[in-house]
Amino acid sequence: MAQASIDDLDLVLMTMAKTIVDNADYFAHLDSIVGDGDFGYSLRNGWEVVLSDYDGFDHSSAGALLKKVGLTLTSKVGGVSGPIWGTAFLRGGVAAGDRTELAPEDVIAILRAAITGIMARGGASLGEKTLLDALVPATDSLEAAIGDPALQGDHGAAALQRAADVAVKAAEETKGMLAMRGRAAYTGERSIGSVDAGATAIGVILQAISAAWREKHGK
Amino acid sequence: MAQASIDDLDLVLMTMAKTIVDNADYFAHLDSIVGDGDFGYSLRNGWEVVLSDYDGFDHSSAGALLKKVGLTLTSKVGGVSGPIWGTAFLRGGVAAGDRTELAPEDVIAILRAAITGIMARGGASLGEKTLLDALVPATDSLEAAIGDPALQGDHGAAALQRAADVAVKAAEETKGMLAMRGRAAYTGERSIGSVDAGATAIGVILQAISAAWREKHGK
Amino acid sequence: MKKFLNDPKQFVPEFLEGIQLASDGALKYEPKYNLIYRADMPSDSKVSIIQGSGSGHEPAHTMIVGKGMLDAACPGDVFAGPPVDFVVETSKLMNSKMGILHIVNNYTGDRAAFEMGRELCEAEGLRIETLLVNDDVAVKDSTWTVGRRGVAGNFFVIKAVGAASEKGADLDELMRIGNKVVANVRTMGIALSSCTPPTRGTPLFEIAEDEMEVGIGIHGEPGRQRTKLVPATEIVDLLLNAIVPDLPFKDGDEVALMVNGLGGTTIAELYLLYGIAHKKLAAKGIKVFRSYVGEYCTSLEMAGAHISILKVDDEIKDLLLAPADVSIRIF
Amino acid sequence: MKKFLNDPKQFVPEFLEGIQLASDGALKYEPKYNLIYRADMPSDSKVSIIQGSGSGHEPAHTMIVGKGMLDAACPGDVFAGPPVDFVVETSKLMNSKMGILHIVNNYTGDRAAFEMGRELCEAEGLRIETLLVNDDVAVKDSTWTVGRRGVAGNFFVIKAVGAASEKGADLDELMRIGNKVVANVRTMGIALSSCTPPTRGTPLFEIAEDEMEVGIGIHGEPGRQRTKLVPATEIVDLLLNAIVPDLPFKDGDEVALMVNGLGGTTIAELYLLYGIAHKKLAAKGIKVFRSYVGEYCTSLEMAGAHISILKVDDEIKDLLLAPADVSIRIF
Ligand SMILES: Nc1ncnc2c1ncn2[C@@H]1O[C@H](COP(=O)(O)OP(=O)(O)O)[C@@H](O)[C@H]1O
Ligand SMILES: Nc1ncnc2c1ncn2[C@@H]1O[C@H](COP(=O)(O)OP(=O)(O)O)[C@@H](O)[C@H]1O
Ligand SMILES: [Mg+2]
Ligand SMILES: [Mg+2]
Ligand SMILES: [Mg+2]
Ligand SMILES: [Mg+2]
Repeated sequence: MAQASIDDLDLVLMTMAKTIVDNADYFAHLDSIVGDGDFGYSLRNGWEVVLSDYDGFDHSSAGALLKKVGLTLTSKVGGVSGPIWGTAFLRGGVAAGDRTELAPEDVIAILRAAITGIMARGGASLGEKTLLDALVPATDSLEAAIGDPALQGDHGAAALQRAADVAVKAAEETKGMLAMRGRAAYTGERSIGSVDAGATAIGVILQAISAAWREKHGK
Repeated sequence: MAQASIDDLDLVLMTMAKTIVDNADYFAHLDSIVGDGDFGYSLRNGWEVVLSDYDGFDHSSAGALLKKVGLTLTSKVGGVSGPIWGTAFLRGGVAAGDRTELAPEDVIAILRAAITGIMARGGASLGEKTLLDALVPATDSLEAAIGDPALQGDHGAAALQRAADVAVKAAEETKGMLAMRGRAAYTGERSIGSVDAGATAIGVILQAISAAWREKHGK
Repeated sequence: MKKFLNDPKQFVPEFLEGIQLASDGALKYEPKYNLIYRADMPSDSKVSIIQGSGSGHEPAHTMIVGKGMLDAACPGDVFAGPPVDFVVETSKLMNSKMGILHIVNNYTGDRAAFEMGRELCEAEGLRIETLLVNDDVAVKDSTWTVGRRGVAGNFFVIKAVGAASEKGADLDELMRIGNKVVANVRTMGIALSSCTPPTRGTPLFEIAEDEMEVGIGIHGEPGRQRTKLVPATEIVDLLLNAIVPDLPFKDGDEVALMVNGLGGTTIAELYLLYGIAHKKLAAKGIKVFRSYVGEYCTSLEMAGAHISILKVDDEIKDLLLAPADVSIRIF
Repeated sequence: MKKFLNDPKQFVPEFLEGIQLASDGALKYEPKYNLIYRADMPSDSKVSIIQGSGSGHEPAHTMIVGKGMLDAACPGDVFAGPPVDFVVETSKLMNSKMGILHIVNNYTGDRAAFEMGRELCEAEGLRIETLLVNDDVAVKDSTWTVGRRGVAGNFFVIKAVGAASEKGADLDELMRIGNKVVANVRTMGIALSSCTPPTRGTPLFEIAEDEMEVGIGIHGEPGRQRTKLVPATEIVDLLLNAIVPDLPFKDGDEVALMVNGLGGTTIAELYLLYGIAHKKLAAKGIKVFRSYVGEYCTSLEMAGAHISILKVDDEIKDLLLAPADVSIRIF
């Protein structure tokens, strides 16, 4: 894997924003099965603003950029997702600090900080059928790739693709889980049998980021 | 045509009652097309009571019997139909007086009194798409039969059948009429193209009476 | 049909009993005549104000029996005016030395029952006057002798005469006030869905996902026209364009503005319509004196709304602001 | 989707503007934070009472802002708690020397937004307490750390603390009263139909003609169980059998009894349910002190109802009977 610049971070964040806006109906639909059907729209409310205001954000460091995204999500996204995603980006931003280049280890540290923030904010652990169930295994996979000689030499494209595939598979596996957090938890046993909306969204977003990354950096 | 006894009147009234109760859904459905869909149920509310209490009614004369039916309908039937049908039977009862045998001319006089009562109560004239548009031509047909040699000799069965057929045909013709009375009138031009519920009910009832009459008196 | 019901035929009696039980003794219930009446009435120092009409329009009219509103309501079945007997027995039970006021919405059935009932009561010496409500501008053609229907404007008539009656107004005075309100109120409605009378069990009419019924009544009878569903702002235009020129309401007028829900429309949508109507009237120089947003006269669970506008003067304003106390309250 | 709407994304702002316009100056509206607040508030002689929550539950919570109830409401989109910003800005704008009370229904989203908001406000020196409402007995399993949802019982909490606050109660006193109401109120609901959030445009779930959803929340999220639709009397039994033993409500208790409509159910059906529930409670020796029948907390146009029971003592009775003045009124 390789260094990531602010330019790379722009690519990742813009890809995320577009993917979320484009999939708002789909994500909301997933949330309607055992939830209340607002997830995609809530996220879109924030990411639309990220998309339109992005050029004006402070680009002086990865931390500044991530924190600004976090603040935007916190102020525009309602429901569970506002505090969860907002906290994730704010904590990620703090971990990134004033770096303008991110080593692979920095990326992992940012993701771990985001995960810790989500857990603190929402009280969820792994296996409780939330987005953590895709985000954590994907992060684990990415971390493992750092030391894997087979996954070097393409500027991280292969490692990212593997992490995205892990996320999709893990999201699929939330089907068997009993929801313990969020609105889906109220349905008890009935939550078993459908995938978690947040976890699925993580898979979809990581696939889009991986494709964009390969487009830019892949050989 | 022939004399009608109290026994015959029982047959007519019981047939009416059963026909109305059995067709309540159908009549209500007809009223739902350009009306408010209660006609059959409103009538049923009254005729169910006629059916169950009939044996206890004063059977001493045709007038007493008809007036009691009129009072029952007046007290149990809501909507336009209560006052209209109640008035018809009350006025018919007054015309019948204390007779215990009705000559054909008496039957016509009773029907004419009922029609005048309906017109006074509801203000409707012929051609305004109400039950009058079936009841009046049927009464005309019955009156004409009194002097028609071809329709004698079967205790009035043929005359009654012809009147019932006239009613059915006349009810069918209300399709082309613009409703000028009752709720259907509010729909204006849209009332054209569907039959009037009240007129159709008159046709159905007269057919049932004719069949019952032939069963008893026909050769 | 998806309703909270036991036997559909017992729908009306069962909800009437609920009204009585919820009233904490303020109302009495006489099942024989579907009759809900004030426990403290009749009184010889107050005209008795009575409405019949069909059921299915709740809260009208059984849930607006109370101090400052109706003294009694004796509805028929769903969408059927009361049988004559109900009118007669209710009037006798509510008889007052000051007389009885029948408030009748202008439908042939209601009129006929109340005319017959009045005749029978007058023969027994009761003194009765009849106030006809006919506020629906959707019924345009004056050659139809049935005339306009009474719809949501009925609430204002009852509110005004109810308040005046509490202050001791006699029967003639109530007729004057009631007729003044009737002369100054205009209403028109739109339906987005049909409704299902319990006895019938199926919707009264079919309507496509992209259609609306313009000029709907309150009994599920079709309106004057079916058109494509348009945005809320256009719907308000359409209704105001029918209502405003009819009286006409003019620059400088003060009005009470009602957005009445037909049963299945959320109160949020009613407030959305209200906001649009309020601003459009303001642009015409018509000032809203008081707002009325919610369900006043419904067609079961039909989705839809009426806009109703009453031109007010100082007398009507006072009567609208006077206190009233009925079953439907939120506190 | 058949609704009175312009742009679905403008649904919330447009109905909020309608509430403001209908209030005749009593309420102000700040579009940036979906904020409806009392024009005469904040005041340093009264604790400011604030609720956020999602939209789509009208009249809760934006239409119960007013004297004796909420001082401000800042809802999020339909079925989404407000973004943290709304909470922060609303709290700052409504800041009072006597402090601020956040009344939060127990949903992860609402809690998280209000927790973050509170932290940010406290960092700026505001004094805030948080009252959690969690009355839904449909959420049974205590091992779920999310706990019970707040549903229709929220009304009683707001009514009680709103009344106490008008009488000058301080923040600690309001917390005591609010927690007492929360400890004594239990609710459970049934849905007969789904509902359609405007942005989504299609129903949240499918449900067959002969089915009902037992233990429904207020966001269209499914309940605990789907069963065959049964007669109203059996539905009341089912709800009371879940609610009554939970507190438990006992022979000799006095209660406030609410039948809350979810939006698409007629008020006649709600009174029908009320009558049945009233009689069943009476048979258990539980006396209804006061009835509450109508729409208090809805799920858009969903057909369905909650039964909510609050055990009252003299203090709560006084607070329930105290006057209040909010947008939703019929007069
Ligand atoms: N406590 C929690 N911690 C982390 N993620 C959660 C939590 N609760 C829910 N989620 C995630 O959020 C998604 C739902 O988000 P959203 O629809 O915005 O929430 P809600 O409508 O319940 O307020 C779920 O699919 C799940 O992945
Ligand atoms: N003014 C009238 N005179 C005579 N018959 C009438 C009149 N108005 C309506 N009808 C008849 O009554 C029928 C409808 O009866 P019903 O449904 O009970 O009335 P509504 O629901 O309008 O009160 C119509 O089909 C018509 O035949
Ligand atoms: Mg959700
Ligand atoms: Mg009819
Ligand atoms: Mg009718
Ligand atoms: Mg939500």
